[in-house]
Amino acid sequence: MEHIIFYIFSAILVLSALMVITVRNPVHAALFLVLAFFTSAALWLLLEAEFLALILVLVYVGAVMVLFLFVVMMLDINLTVLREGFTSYLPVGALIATLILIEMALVVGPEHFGLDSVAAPVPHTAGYSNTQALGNVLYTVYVYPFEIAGVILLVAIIGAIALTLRRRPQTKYQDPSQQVLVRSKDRVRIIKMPSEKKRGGA
Amino acid sequence: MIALSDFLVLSAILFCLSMAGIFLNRKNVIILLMAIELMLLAVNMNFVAFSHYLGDDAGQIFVFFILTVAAAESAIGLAILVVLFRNRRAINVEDMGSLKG
Amino acid sequence: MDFTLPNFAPAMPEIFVLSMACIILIVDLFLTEHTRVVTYLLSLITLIAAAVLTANLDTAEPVLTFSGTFINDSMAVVLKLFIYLITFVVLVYSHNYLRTRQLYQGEYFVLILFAVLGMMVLVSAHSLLTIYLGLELLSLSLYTLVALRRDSVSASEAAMKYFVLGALASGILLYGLSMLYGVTGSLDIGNISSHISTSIATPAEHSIVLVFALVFVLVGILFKLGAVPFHMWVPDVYHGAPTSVTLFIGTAPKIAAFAMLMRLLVDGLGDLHSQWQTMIIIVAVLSMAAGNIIAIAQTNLKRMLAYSTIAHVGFLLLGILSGTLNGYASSMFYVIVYALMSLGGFGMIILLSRAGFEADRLEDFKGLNQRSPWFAFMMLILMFSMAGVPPTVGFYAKLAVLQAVVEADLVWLAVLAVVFSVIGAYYYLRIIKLMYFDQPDDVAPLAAGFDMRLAMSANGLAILGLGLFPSGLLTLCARALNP
Amino acid sequence: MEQVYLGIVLAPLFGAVLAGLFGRYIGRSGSHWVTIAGVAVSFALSLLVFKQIIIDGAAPFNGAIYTWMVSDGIKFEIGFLVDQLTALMIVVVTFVSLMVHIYTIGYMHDDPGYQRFFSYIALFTFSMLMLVMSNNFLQLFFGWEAVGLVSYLLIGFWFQRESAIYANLKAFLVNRVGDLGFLLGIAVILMHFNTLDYAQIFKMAPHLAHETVTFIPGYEWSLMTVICILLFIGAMGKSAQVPLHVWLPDSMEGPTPISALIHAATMVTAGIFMVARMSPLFELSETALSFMMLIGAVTALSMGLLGIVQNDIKRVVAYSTLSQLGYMTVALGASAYAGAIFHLMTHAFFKALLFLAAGSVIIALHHEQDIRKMGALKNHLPITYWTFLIGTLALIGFPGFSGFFSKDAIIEAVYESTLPGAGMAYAAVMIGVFVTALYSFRLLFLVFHGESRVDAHTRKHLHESPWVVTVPLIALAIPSVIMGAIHAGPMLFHDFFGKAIFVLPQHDVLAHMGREYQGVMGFVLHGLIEPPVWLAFAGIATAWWCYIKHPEIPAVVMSRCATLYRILCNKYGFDDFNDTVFAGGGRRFGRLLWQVGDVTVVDGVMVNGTARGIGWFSSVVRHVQTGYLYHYAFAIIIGLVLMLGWPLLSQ
Repeated sequence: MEHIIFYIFSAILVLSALMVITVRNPVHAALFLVLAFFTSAALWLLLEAEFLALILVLVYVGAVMVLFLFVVMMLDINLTVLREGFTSYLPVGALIATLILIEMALVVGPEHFGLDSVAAPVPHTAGYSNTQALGNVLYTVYVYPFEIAGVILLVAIIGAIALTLRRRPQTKYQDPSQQVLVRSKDRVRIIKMPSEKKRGGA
Repeated sequence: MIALSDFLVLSAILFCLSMAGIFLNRKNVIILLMAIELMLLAVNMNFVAFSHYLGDDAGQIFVFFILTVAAAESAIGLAILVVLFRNRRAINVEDMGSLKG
Repeated sequence: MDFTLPNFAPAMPEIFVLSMACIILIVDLFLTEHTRVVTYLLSLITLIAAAVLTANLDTAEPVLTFSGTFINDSMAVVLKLFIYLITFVVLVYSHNYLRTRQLYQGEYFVLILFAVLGMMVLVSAHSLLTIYLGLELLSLSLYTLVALRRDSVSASEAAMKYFVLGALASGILLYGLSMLYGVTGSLDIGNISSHISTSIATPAEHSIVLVFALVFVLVGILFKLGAVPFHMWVPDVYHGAPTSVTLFIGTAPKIAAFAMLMRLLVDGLGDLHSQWQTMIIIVAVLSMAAGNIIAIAQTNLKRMLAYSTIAHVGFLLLGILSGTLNGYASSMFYVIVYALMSLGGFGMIILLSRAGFEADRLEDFKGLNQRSPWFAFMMLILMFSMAGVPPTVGFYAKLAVLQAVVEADLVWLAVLAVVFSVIGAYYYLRIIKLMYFDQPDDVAPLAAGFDMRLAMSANGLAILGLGLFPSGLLTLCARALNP
Repeated sequence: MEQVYLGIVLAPLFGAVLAGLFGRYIGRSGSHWVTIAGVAVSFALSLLVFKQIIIDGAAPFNGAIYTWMVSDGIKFEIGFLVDQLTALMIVVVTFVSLMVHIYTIGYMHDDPGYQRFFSYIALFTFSMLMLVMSNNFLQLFFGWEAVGLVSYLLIGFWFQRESAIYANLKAFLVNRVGDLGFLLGIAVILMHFNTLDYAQIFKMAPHLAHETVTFIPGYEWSLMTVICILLFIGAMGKSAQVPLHVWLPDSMEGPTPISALIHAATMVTAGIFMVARMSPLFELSETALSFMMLIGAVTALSMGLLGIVQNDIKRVVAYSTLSQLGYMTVALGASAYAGAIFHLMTHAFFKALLFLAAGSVIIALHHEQDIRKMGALKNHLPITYWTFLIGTLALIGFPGFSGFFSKDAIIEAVYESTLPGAGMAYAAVMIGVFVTALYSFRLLFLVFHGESRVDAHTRKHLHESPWVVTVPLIALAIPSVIMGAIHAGPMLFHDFFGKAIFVLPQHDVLAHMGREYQGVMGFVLHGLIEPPVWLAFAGIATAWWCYIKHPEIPAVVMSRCATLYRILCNKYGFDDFNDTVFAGGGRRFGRLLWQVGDVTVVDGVMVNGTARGIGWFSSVVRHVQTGYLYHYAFAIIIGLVLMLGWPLLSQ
């Protein structure tokens, strides 16, 4: 059973990853990436990493990928130009990728990490909470990395704002405080004018 | 039972695909950024698998931080992308050749 | 829950810099362009106070805290002090530059402080996790700094390249870290080291996996240092970034990268020395060759210094690969000296520049001797030092590294290194020729302020002074590694 | 005392740095004041040291000030050895240098490179002081090279002149030849003694006296001879001995104060000083001593002869320097080190005087240097004339003047010497006395006496030089007269130098002479009945006969002995030989290579070609940096693949 789940999700994951790097349209690529994240989350459930599986979906799919999509759609990208010359580089790319894959598979394959060398762990009991286990160490043992991660997020906020926030002088802003404070006599000026006389009769 | 090596090979495949993606997508920076996300996913897969088979939570904690950092990283990356786009009205990688030599 | 409060004392400098960075971030909101000098001064004060805090730490014994993710030892203290010093000078150099180029924003200072924090974390890291987080904190700040000049095409191009390649490299590094974790079952550098030394003693099947993990980790480190073939970002980023940012990227982060190398390769994977030695030899030779040779063809000084950085990194690696305490100390000496020299080199570009004129081409140094003999002399010292001409400190740095190489019975490598540095001397001397023997195209007097001139003079004289009295710094480095 | 020694060395350096870097800010007068103050401080401190070491007889100082580095147990230090020899040298150097500094104010008055010049000469003084105060070979070599470098800058000071550039290049190249020998000598010392410290080397030297070394299998050389001859080759370069003398006459292209400084007090004396300092080594090799004596004798005579035919006022004086350096070298060869140093000192005073006086004439004539266009200047330039006369009398060894004592001592010493070649050297130095008197008085008569050949316009404006020029002349004239008489006794025959100079008993000619020494008056009276004095008088008489009484004679002699005259005018063909054989031959050899090999081979062989080759290579390789992001990523990935593949394959 586990095998079947594993292989199905793995296949979807690999295929969607392949699509991410080959499809024409960045929006489609982003959607395939979302699919890849979903299948990964499923695989992580197999590995009893429930908390991370949820985080992956919530943070990655919910926030990061939405950000990607947002940027893709905000920028007006000329799609036809972007795909030129793709096929001509495909052989080299495939060759290199295969080469690395062979090298990596030689090392991480069953020879060193098969069931014979690393036995499957005993599944946790029903009462085990992955979230609690992580939570227990996250704020105690890993409090220092946790703080640094907070700083990293702060830097990301500062960076993103500093890089993209623009004050355009020609853009019109609403300023509620100004609006509230306004007095009627500032807004409407009543002036007296001598009434004009009709010329020459109508 | 699924062997650890199965997960590791899966993650190696993802890793290689992302490398190929970086090399192949010589035009589109956005897909380059997505390939990098894919690479981080491969790493995360590795960590989660090791963590499970070692019976040690540290790997999962590491993944937690990688996810955090990756979110921050993509925020910065996309911000730079927006700046780049505003400057040249394109995100074609081949256009980025003014700095060379 | 059995949980005891960790010992915060060793991390006081980090906590202080973080608090100050946040305070400055908020204070800056209330400042205008005219009062922004407050931000600048607060940043300088932060660095000074952090230096005082760091110097007062007790380093008789390495102290671990935060469950072993943080270490404070004498190497960390020395490197941190130099990081503060260099960042301090960077801020002084760039102050006027920023003001005349619409770059005078609070973010610049805050991001630099966060980058400093990232370096401090990296220097004091004792866990794969803190190494990664420190590295990312540093890198993210740097990416943003490069792109901070938003209207510049070349700056945003440089930032994009830096970002993509940096992310790729950190992905590779992470993969290596994950393998390391998988093999040793721990994120703690001390545990990893002891695990490896026991498994080395009994030949295990994991050794190839270890080497595999080592390669990935090494690529990540070498990228950060800018060694060939992972160097391609260096020239473009140095060239494209605003000079004040190049100044920062080219100096202090090299020290942090050295610390990362020491923590991972020496503290963590020291027992695999025979494995990484050969790889580093190849990379070092390639770096010295490519850096020195390509630098000759450059016409932009920032680019030329970038290639010279690559060559210097090659030299720096020579000390590491010897695998002895002497070698590590000589590399540490080299990296500090290098950071000081390159601080002066980029500082000189800023000194000559003014609003609307970057002074980063080689021609801009023509006839500097006629415009300002004193700063021409300072540049002469800096160039001599980079070329390794006695009695400047650059000579001594090269000598120390070469001694370590010779002690490791790699005489051929030392000879090769000397040959490449002779080739390298050519392009440094070319600048001296331009300064002293050519007529200036531009005879405008230097626009730099007093603080800049003072710092620049101190920088140049320090290079000369350390060359005359090198033993102090060398002893400091040796003692930092072997207390 | 260490502070005093440091002060002596650093004061001129301080002045040089201030004048060189801030010359623009401190102005012309600022520049000469700081450098003169620096040298004056140095001179005052030198006098203090002189008093302590020589008059009060304090113990010599020998110690390291700063250890620069330690490599394989060999210390590289900066240290001072201050003994009687050093004390004497620093006083001479700083005094002459001070006079030259003051004089320069007047001489370079209108030169645009005023500040630069002061910076250089102060730097020159610093280098020379480093050299003489050194207690080890490293520092000696530093001073040696620094002196060479600054002299290069100074000879080419007027770099707009083609001839100045040629001259400084020549000086540089010829000195390089000498330096190569010197450096090899130091290397051999380091190899066999494993230290660079004088004291240790001198202590070990007697034990190694009978060592032999083999460079070519089957031929064994005495270690000491090899070291000494190599070191002496260095001295030949600096002290301009035949055949490495060719740079010195050409160095006249530099401004006159420099000629005075180079010739009198600093550069050329470096070689003589070095040999005297190394006396414990040279004493152990009779071969080297004989070699020195012969080289010196050849230089003394042949260069004196050239002085007779020169028409440039400075060149005549320059050839006399060469000749006098020959005398010093002969003295060194005869183991009369004290005599050589004594002559060095007296020569420093009177030669500086002659140069500065010549410079004064040159200023008066608006930079005219040809003696055929001078004459009868005696009444126009009285101070210059009288001081020049004093210098000339000292030079020819007129009894009672300083040169008399030192030169007579050298001749006596050679006479007493029993080394091979001493006989020939004696003959050469004897004839040299006559020749010296002849050319010296020829110069004096042609410049100051006879009929005026100065053009009418210049003659109208002739007047004596300003006080900054004449004061140094007078200040130098006084020691030129009296120094010999004061120091002859103690320096030559008493234990003036103490342990600073070492002479083996069997070589000690001065001690032999000392037994017959009966005070200064006795020396003078004894000199009057000896041949050298009469030869000098004969020289003066000949000069008078030929250039005052019958001025037509030289032309007749010239036409009669046309061949001889031509040989002398061509300076024995040394320059032509060097130009055709070394420079020309080198060029021809290069062309041969170029013709034999093809252009690429030459590109690989010659330095220039290599640089160009690398430059070309660089311009090609830089295109690897395409600017394209995916190429950069590709490089990283390829690097990763290769680094992964290598351990996997080797497994």
